[in-house]
Amino acid sequence: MLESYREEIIPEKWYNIIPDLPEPLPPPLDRSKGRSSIDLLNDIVPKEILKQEFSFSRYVDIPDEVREQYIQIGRPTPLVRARNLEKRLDYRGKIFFKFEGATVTGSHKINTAIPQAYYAAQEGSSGTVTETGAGQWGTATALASSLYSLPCTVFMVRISYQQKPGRKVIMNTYGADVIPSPSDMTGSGLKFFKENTNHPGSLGIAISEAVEYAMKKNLKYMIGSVLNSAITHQSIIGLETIKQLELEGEKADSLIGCVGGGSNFSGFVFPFLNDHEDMDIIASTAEEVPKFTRGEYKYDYIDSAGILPQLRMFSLGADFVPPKIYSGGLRYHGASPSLSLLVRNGRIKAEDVSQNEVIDALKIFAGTQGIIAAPESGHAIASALRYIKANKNEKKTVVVNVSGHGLLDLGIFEGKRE
Amino acid sequence: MLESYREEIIPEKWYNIIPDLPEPLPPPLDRSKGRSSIDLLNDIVPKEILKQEFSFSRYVDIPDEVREQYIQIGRPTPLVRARNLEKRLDYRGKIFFKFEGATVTGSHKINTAIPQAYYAAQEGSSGTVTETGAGQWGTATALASSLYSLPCTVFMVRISYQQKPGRKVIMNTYGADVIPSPSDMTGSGLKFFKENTNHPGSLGIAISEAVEYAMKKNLKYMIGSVLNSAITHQSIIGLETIKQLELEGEKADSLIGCVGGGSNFSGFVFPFLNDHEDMDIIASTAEEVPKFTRGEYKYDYIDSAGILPQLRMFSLGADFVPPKIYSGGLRYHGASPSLSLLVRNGRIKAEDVSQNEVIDALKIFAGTQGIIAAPESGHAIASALRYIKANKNEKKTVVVNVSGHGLLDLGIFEGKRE
Amino acid sequence: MKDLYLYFTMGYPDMDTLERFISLINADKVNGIEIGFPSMDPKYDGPEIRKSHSSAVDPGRERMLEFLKILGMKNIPLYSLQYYSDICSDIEENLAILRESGFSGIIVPDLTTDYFKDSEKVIDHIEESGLDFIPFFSASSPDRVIARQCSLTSSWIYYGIQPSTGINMPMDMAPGVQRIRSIAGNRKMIFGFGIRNEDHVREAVRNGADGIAIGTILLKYLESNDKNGFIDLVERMRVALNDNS
Amino acid sequence: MKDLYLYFTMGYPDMDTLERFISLINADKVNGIEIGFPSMDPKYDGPEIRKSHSSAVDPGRERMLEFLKILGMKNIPLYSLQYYSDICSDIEENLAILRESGFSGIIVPDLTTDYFKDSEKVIDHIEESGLDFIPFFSASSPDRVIARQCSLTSSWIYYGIQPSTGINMPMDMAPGVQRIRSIAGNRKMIFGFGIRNEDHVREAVRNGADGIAIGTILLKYLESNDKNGFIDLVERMRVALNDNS
Ligand SMILES: Cc1ncc(COP(=O)(O)O)c(C=O)c1O
Ligand SMILES: Cc1ncc(COP(=O)(O)O)c(C=O)c1O
Repeated sequence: MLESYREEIIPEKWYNIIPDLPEPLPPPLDRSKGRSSIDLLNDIVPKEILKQEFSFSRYVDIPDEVREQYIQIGRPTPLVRARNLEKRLDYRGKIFFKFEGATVTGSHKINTAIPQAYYAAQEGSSGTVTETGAGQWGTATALASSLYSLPCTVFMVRISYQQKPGRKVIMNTYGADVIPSPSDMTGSGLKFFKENTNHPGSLGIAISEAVEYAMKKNLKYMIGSVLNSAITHQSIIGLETIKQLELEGEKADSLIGCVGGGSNFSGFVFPFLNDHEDMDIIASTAEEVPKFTRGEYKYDYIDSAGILPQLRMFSLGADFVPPKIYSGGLRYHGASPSLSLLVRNGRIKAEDVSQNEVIDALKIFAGTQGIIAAPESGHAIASALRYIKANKNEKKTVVVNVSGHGLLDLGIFEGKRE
Repeated sequence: MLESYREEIIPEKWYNIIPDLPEPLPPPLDRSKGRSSIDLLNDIVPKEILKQEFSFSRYVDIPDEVREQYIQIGRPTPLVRARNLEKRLDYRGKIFFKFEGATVTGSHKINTAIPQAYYAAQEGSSGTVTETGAGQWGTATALASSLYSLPCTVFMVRISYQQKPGRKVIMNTYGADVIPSPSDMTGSGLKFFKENTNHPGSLGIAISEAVEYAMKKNLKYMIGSVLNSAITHQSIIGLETIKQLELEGEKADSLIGCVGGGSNFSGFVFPFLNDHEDMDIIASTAEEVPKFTRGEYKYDYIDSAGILPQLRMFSLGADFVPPKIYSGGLRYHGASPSLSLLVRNGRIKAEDVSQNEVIDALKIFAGTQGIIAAPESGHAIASALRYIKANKNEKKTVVVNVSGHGLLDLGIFEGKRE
Repeated sequence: MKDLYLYFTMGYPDMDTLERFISLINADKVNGIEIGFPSMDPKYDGPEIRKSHSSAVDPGRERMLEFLKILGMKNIPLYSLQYYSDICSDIEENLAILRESGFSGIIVPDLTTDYFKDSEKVIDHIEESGLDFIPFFSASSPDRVIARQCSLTSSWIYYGIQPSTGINMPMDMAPGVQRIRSIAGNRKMIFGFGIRNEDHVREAVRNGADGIAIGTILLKYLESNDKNGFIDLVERMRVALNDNS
Repeated sequence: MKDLYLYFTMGYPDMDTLERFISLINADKVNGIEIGFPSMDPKYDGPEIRKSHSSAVDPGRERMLEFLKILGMKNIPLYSLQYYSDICSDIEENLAILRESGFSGIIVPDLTTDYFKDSEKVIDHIEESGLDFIPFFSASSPDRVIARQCSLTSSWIYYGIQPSTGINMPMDMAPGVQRIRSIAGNRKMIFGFGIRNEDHVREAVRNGADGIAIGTILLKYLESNDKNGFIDLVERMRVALNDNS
């Protein structure tokens, strides 16, 4: 019954929003002169992932083995009524938060790392490689690879590598190699590394390095966000939340999350969209990386070097190097195409939050709910606080996705401002 | 139903083993010449806690408000079948672990911090004070105090204060003041501080300082372990586990946990004892603090300065200053009287584990279950690995209590040996 | 009998070669010809067809009209493939030329993705001009877009198997096709994008294709002026199609 | 009618004072007298009684026997309170003296905690010697120990309210008492440890005490030789006891 409780909450299929979008999703764009940049994915991404990426089934079966691993790594994650926070804010509505920080690697990232590593192993790959910004994705990849005995290499954005030594220790503990990016191990890295051996890096650069390294070493490249397959895997967040709310007899009026590449937000929100036409939905981004408010909705490269295809999305430019903020996971120039489409179309509202506002929000959340949330998740919390303030007298049921814990990002609490 | 699932697992009453012991518990001993050292507790411990400490009811109602906070801080904690570990060990029995690291403060310590702070607030106290070794107890106290708006001071064993800056940040974030111990703020501290301003400290010294400070400043002293009321609160671990096993249709053959003061172990194990006569029960301690194997079963002081009463327990001497091992929470000279009694009586087996064996166990656990466990919990895991090896061909159902996560204790993974 | 559609880029590799190959096409074997009008930015095409756009020889208006007239006489239904970004400024004249050259319909791959807001107006306009607007769907087409376009049109449906022409990504064809079928009913569906060999053909048919369209694989025969190869390929595709019907 | 038991430490503050106060005791009001024999380590006593042990004047054997004889003539049941650590080496002689001095029973506070393994043998021995072994229980006594000792004995039960004599910790008396009652049945239970005033008496009675024992609060009267105060206190305790019966 315990297992069956878990199995009742954990869905049997992932949800892919594409067939339910109000408008068609602009396909990936192949601007390459030589070999197709889409076709290139055949070499570095597991077949089954590509199938999911390009088949756009509304529902995708979660393999039993993957569901089992979801339980192993802490799913379903808790949905908690934040009663202490409600009291502190003197709010008469309800605040729930879904806590993805409860997974063993500390964020939602493991939700997609596991199936990707699973398929890679199934297809006989010799190892995995990826990039990481905040370190959360690298951690998830490292563990998932370890679970399937795949050697793993992680290119870590240098500024994070320096700010978060603990992340490296954990990835190493899981058996992964961690390389600060830009590095001299790839052409795309070397370009920046030569300029400045202490270059802070960016997700865009690190992605280029990882992809290049995957091609060179015949490894599988693990997709951390942005692409639709990763977002589909993350739908487990929203599907669980829907079930959990249902079991509590609650109905969400508002959904709030943070956006880096868009995976935790989309995974959380998309499963709700069909049946909940009148919900307020807020995507919270960093003021320092204002992709939705200042970015352009256009075709742009996923990675800085332009090795991967272009996607139609809100973007600040694939060569944008974001300021060194604590929310490493939000330092990405774009956001996934489906999410971008829904923001442009107005269904999802986007807003920017400053680092200072995030710090205050994190402290309030820590002092009431006891959770040291990830700086990224701090944006969601800050937006939730704004929203509650603005809707003080309405009794809304607000659900916030807290994408990760920040136990390895304590710098932000020390008053050290970046 | 979600709430009701939680409420089904979380018990309505704590369990106190004393009425069920095979022998009477030797009472606390008052060796003081002047004022009774037991009576002194009246000034510094909430009345309701003393009631629990001295009434020895088999079942103690958990106040509704406390049960609600238990949900807020992440209870029930998960009981997980460690299938990845089973596979790695090629074990044909079953391994379950109860994961107290899933609470928001990262260990079981919050289980008793909350009721203590709750009663303190109810009784109109002006603040709390305590000691901390590993930092886990201080963190729990800091949060619990914050939940009830009580100012909080924590004397932190200096060696931990230096090794775990993150713990300080978190306690500060929760609003607590953190003072390295021995300090010059109390007589008991000054004695050691004068000898050596960089004295590594010990839990015994820090307890003395906290108690003295509580008396001086008219604060409530929060009891982290050892005393029976704290152990009673921790029974929630075992009571939940029993319920969770029952819901899974499983029966434990063996229980394994680690022992510092004895609270997580006793809280985990005691609720099982009555109905499970033939279980193997193993208490794992640090080779460097071998209280059960090399300690004496005798009356000894709780604290180094001898301010608090004496207890009949296994002890290495109240003035024992343990070596600087990573498992700060195990650096205590004694163990709670009820546990000591059961170890002496043979019902519970005790064994020591070395730091190197712990490191290996932590790595295996991380690589399979993905959890970076606390160094203290690493002792339980190491003992479990030993036990499984020794019982390779029996299909036992082994349940291990993983008392905390080690995300703030990563030094142990870096190969830096203390 | 399943349908076979062939795609060519206007002016590629040059007008004469193109005309010669078109003349090899037998109306018994081929059910439709698609002509891509070179675009400055054929963004939803793969590298090979994109190259054909950029390398195509501009025939000039006269020569083009002449070519279209020849085409019109082949007694095979004709369809244009044009990016809306290229024709939007000049749509009236464009539709007039197609109509007068005997074209049956028009495929506009970027209309619903890049000009979604205008799409229904444009479809109406095309349909009113007497040409069929051929809905272009793929596995990523949302239900409501499929339903809406089906209600505005009555022709066959172009189903893009792959995310762009000429590539071959692992693909689970069934769910997308079934979903469109469940909305579009019995409308004829021609599958295109990425069909390179008989296995692909059979897979398409197995998944419910009423016909297939090929383009990228034709290019190399035109480029090398390999007429026998071309005839042979068309024959093999035809056989593969019949194989399953 | 509830019982009132008084506790004294042998030789405290000195033999003469002690004898004078004993002579003030009226068998109508007091149902039992407990005599604590000074111990090197009266560990389960609080600071005040502990002090009485260490300050007690050693009467010598002669004087002690004389005192016990006087006691025996008072026609009030007598009980010794002795630590097993003090009597274990000499138990035969000790029991003989008590029996000959007219003692009814013996309380051994450290027997079950510190000598658990020997306890049943010792209890048997005492009972066989013709003295009652008075079970000493507290809220912390385990069920099985209670059941076992009840089966080996037949006297009243001494119930220690507080963890040691003379202190006053917040206490929820009901659960412990009820638990013992549920095992011990209707055996008489005398409550002691920490009773300092009439409120405490009433609380004990409310919780099912068949009587109370007081000791620490008597000390100050003996120390200051305040006989009237002593008589008055005993009277007040008696009244408080009756109050509820
Ligand atoms: C905790 C956390 N939240 C959010 C993000 C943002 O990524 P995404 O928008 O793909 O969820 C990251 C990325 O590293 C993260 O680590
Ligand atoms: C994670 C963890 N486990 C175990 C212990 C040991 O304490 P106890 O034996 O009271 O559970 C501590 C104490 O700090 C701890 O932090």
